[in-house]
Amino acid sequence: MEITKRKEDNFSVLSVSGRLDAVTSPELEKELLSIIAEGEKSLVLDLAKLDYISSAGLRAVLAGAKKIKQQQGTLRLACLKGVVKEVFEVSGFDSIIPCFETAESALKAGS
Amino acid sequence: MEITKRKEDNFSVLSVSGRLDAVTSPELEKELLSIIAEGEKSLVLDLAKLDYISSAGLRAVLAGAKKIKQQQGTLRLACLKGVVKEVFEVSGFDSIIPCFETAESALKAGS
Amino acid sequence: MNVLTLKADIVNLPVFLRFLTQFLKERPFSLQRRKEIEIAAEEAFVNIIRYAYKFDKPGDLQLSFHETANKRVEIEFRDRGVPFDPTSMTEPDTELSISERKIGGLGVLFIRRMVDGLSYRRQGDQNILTFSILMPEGDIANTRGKTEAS
Amino acid sequence: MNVLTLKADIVNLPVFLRFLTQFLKERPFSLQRRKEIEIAAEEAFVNIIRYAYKFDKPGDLQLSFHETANKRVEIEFRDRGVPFDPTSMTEPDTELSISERKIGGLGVLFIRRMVDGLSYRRQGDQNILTFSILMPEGDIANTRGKTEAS
Ligand SMILES: Nc1ncnc2c1ncn2[C@@H]1O[C@H](COP(=O)(O)OP(=O)(O)O)[C@@H](O)[C@H]1O
Ligand SMILES: Nc1ncnc2c1ncn2[C@@H]1O[C@H](COP(=O)(O)OP(=O)(O)O)[C@@H](O)[C@H]1O
Repeated sequence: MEITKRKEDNFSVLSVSGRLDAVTSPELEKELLSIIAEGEKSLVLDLAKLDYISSAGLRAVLAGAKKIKQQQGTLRLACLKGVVKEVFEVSGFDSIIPCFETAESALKAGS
Repeated sequence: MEITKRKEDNFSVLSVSGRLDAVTSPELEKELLSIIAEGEKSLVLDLAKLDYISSAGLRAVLAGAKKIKQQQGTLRLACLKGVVKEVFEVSGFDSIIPCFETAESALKAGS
Repeated sequence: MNVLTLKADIVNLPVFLRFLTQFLKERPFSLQRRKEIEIAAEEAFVNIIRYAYKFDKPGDLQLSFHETANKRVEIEFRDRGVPFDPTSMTEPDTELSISERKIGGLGVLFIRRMVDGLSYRRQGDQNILTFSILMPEGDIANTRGKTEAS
Repeated sequence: MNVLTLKADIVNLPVFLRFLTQFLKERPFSLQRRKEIEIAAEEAFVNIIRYAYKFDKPGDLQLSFHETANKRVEIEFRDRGVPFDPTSMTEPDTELSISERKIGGLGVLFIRRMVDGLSYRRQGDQNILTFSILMPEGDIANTRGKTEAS
């Protein structure tokens, strides 16, 4: 699992690649919570290069989404595909966290 | 394991790549014996791209060497390196089958 | 039937998943299907570590891999932890809002959704959970038994 | 200690060797050293299939992987075949000519040369053969426990 960060418009875009499983997901959760603690209110998680996600990975994403919501911020997901998309659908997380086809459309969407 | 054949001077040069283990070696033995049965008297085994060899692989090579010897032919080895070289040394096969640094020198050597 | 016996410890998750992936790769599963099965297997494995041996020191986890005559593969999990039957759980409500939604309850849901059959039995002091997975049609006979570079 | 139990059948050689390679890759062994160990392991595995269960129907082969406190790894082979102690064999003459040289006798020689320690014991109806291998100094801690693409 690798996380790369960039700033675009008012958003921090985090691209996550590789695997989010029970071993690697705590790292993403830590990263998300620390960015939010530093005051970030607008986050996009770009999952285009994510190969695999289990409930441990969803747990990390949901923890970030809840935290940012408490601070009146927003977290958006971009580029769900394959088994990653399936996992978000089965869990219903795709309807509680806004999902976009591309990182661009996530940035451009109104709030 | 993959075997590629070419004709050069009076020799058939067989390049063996990949692994010669208990699963793959019978295939090499079959190939050697069939080439020799067809009348080939001058063989070079180029092992430059061989990654791994166990006693099963040596067994195949020795079977070929014995067969060709019976028919007054010669089998030469080229490009032993790493663990392949070590296996030939430990077994003493490097002193009963002529070994050469390169396929060229194996082809050029007198008989 | 191949059996892998591991200490129920998270450091062994990659050991298990790699072995499973290799087992699946030798059969005609698509990459997508392999990942689905891997997700279900991870959830079962992690739950045994987290819950089955919660009150005990971590025991063994025995994983069996088996291809049946009727074109299925079975993956069996055996542990000696507290009795637990995931086939009799009620599913979490996946329609709650972000604040209501609790973190958790998804592992068993994923197991159920990703496998074709799930059965549980208690035998002596063992929990035995079995995934049954349909093999797709297809022939990858030429990749069977192939050995691989070191 | 991780244990892999396989039917003593040649189709399982790649399953075993891949598992072994993965175990070694998680530790600071060089590629050359890994291959040497793999050769010794193949010889032991193949001999059990070929000789230990020669008169029986193929039984199980139990393979254990263990890292000791004193910087060694141990690989243990257990079978229920005919009693056989490879540590007490005489080595083949490696100086014979091509026509005198018999095909065979090299497996046990390779096992001895490639491992740092070899021990055998008979326990009940089991042969227990243990390779002991020194771990090189080195730190690949960051590759430990790493999970891998499907
Ligand atoms: N192997 C097990 N042994 C005992 N209890 C279990 C086991 N697996 C799951 N459980 C129970 O079922 C619940 C739901 O598990 P799961 O769906 O994986 O979600 P989560 O682990 O996030 O709670 C757990 O909270 C636990 O109480
Ligand atoms: N596991 C075993 N059980 C019984 N006999 C064995 C076993 N391993 C080796 N042997 C005996 O030792 C001999 C030497 O084995 P090895 O060095 O591997 O060479 P090869 O298999 O080519 O003969 C074998 O021929 C066999 O008689």
